[in-house]
Amino acid sequence: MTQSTNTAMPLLHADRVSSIRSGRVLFSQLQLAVQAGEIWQISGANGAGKSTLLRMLAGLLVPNEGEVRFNGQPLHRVRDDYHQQLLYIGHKAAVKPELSALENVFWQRRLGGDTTATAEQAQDWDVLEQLGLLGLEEEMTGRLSAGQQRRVALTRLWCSTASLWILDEPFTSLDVDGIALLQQRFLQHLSRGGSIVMTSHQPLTDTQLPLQQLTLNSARAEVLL
Amino acid sequence: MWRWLHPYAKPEATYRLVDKLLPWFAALTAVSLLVGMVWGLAFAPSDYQQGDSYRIIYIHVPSAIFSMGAYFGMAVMGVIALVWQIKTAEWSIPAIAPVGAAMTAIALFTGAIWGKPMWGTWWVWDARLTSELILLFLYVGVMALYYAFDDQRTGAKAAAILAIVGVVNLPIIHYSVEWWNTLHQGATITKFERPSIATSMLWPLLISLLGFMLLTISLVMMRFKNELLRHELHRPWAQRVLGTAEESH
Amino acid sequence: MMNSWQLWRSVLVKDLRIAARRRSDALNPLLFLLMVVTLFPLGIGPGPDILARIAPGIIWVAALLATLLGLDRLFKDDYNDGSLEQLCLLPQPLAFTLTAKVAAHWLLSGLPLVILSPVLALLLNLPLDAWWALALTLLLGTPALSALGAIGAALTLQLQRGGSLVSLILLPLFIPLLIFATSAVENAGMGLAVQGQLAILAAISVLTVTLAPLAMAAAVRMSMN
Amino acid sequence: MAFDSFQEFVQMGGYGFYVWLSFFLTFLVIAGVALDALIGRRRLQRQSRTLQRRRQRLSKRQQRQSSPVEESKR
Repeated sequence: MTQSTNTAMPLLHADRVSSIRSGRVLFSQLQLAVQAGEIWQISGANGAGKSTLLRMLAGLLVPNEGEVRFNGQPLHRVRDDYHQQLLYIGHKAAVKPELSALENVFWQRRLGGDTTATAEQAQDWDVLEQLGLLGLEEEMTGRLSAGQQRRVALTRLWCSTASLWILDEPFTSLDVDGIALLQQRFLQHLSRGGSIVMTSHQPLTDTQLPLQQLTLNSARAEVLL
Repeated sequence: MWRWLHPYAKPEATYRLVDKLLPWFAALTAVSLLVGMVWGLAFAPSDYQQGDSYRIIYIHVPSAIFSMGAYFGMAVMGVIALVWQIKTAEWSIPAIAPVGAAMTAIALFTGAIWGKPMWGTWWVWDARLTSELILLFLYVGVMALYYAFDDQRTGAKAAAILAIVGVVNLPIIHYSVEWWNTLHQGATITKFERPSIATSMLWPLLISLLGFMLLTISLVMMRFKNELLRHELHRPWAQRVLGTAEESH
Repeated sequence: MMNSWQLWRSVLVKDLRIAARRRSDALNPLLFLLMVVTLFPLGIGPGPDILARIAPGIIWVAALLATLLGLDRLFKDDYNDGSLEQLCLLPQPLAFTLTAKVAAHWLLSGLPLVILSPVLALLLNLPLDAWWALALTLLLGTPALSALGAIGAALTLQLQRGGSLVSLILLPLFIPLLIFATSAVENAGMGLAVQGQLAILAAISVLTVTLAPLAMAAAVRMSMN
Repeated sequence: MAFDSFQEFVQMGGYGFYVWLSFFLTFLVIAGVALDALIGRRRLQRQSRTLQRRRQRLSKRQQRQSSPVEESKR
């Protein structure tokens, strides 16, 4: 269950973290050290605690034991710095069904910390085009298909300047083209020294990705209550 | 096997402390309540205006004071829980709330029973009774919020936040109700606040106050012990305390 | 980096835009208020004297209930679609960002009440001297209603059916507002001074609007569990 | 002593019903809260036993899984 003892200080380090959810130990004493330029895939059965681990890494959840460190500092002490460097896309992708695709992209860019943002920008069109959403930009997002909505959410990966991506099931409801596109984007991000932590039920098809694996083993989970 | 769960956790120490103190508090409660009640009921002189009905004061006033006191204590625990992230403080909130609510209920119905011979009706919109009623609503809110959550830790945290919000509002509510009361009833005699009270009546009242304070603390301790065990049920110490630990493990 | 104020504005604009596309959500509490106010003359009888006497109480109680109705949409949608967790992950202070949502809620529920108040006054035969006082109390009091309501909404985010619980925990907190507001309207109807009550209402609103965001932020972070 | 006889003490100058009713109800409420705490402890004991049994079942299963050789012998 423990991996990677690199000598350099890791970018993100989950140090002996444990999670106890509704009376069950999901994982305990877990070690994960993410270096710059690495991509980690967290795998495990349903309910093994993958999403919980990602939320802990993002700082949304406080570990029951242990601590998460960013550049060697506990998260709660460097919260603002960390959140500037972090892009987290959860299960729920923060796409507003009442807004159009373009408005959503604008809103996502705002969440990404873009100041220059005015309502319509050339780069938004580029991103929409790359993701195959051109022609749908004025449509209410709620009326798009699940895969298209996912693509709208993923536009953040093209707008953000964050160096660490934490993605919970980014491939959900994407088609083959979409998955390939996303993996290309991962490669770009990694080549620029960015890091990715993600969960996925599908194996990643792109063999170029220097994927590292962490498997959450629920068989060892203790029942508490 | 349990190595990742703290070998000697703080809640256990807290439990031991409370367990050790509780018998003393219980004994002191019994003594002071007995003295206060017997003195108040049998030895204190009769009131020249209200006769012997005023003897309800020996439970009404202490319970009213400590219904507020318990709420205040609950909010202090809420601040400790949220600011310093101390979980035992968090767990004390569901222990305090029902006891405080019970004190509030006592203050309410003793007030109503007292009102019947004095005013001829069970309920008057008197300032203190109204405040107590609202306080009861606040307690009910805290308890309902706590029990609405499946996850008790989240529930306790929510209750802590609400208790703090409530305690900030409590003085405002109290003041506004008092102001509302004078506005609508004019300067009538307030039956609970006497300008002065004879020393022979005051002493038993003070002892009753002490007794109710100790009673509140003892009841909270009893419930707090349960809360500690409930949250730590999976730890060996809790199983030992409950006598359900197994030998081989 | 984007400053807090820019984020505040974009949250407000986004919320107002979404509300504009779901008009019935914002309108329903107001229609509810209007109907409750209509029910009283039907239940008590249309005698103008008695109506004028109880009008301030009726209007304010109805306003409290209408506020409770509208609280559901304050954070729940954002919580369900993941937008709220994104706000938690921003470097900008959450408590401040959340006030933008409260402001949007007030613009959609409190302000229409103020505008509607002459109609309500007319329906209940409130003397002309009193209706401006009614409008002022609503203007000064409803920000506090929105801010307190937001605490209740944030505390019950995780609960599936939080509606009745929200009323239970909020109504006692609304009592001071009710007392001072109705007394101001009554005094105005009798030609007495109302500055005192209005000052207290304003003070309560200022206090609530400044302190409540802290409780809201704590409650929202707690709900991320 | 404010009363001359026990009879008078019970009557409380005509207010006996009110005084004793409030004392009785107070006692009832306090006893209820205390009793609830005691019952709560019983319930915790029961829960703890259930928990122990579940853990035993689980550890047995894990032992069986980890030592298939023994399994086949039996």
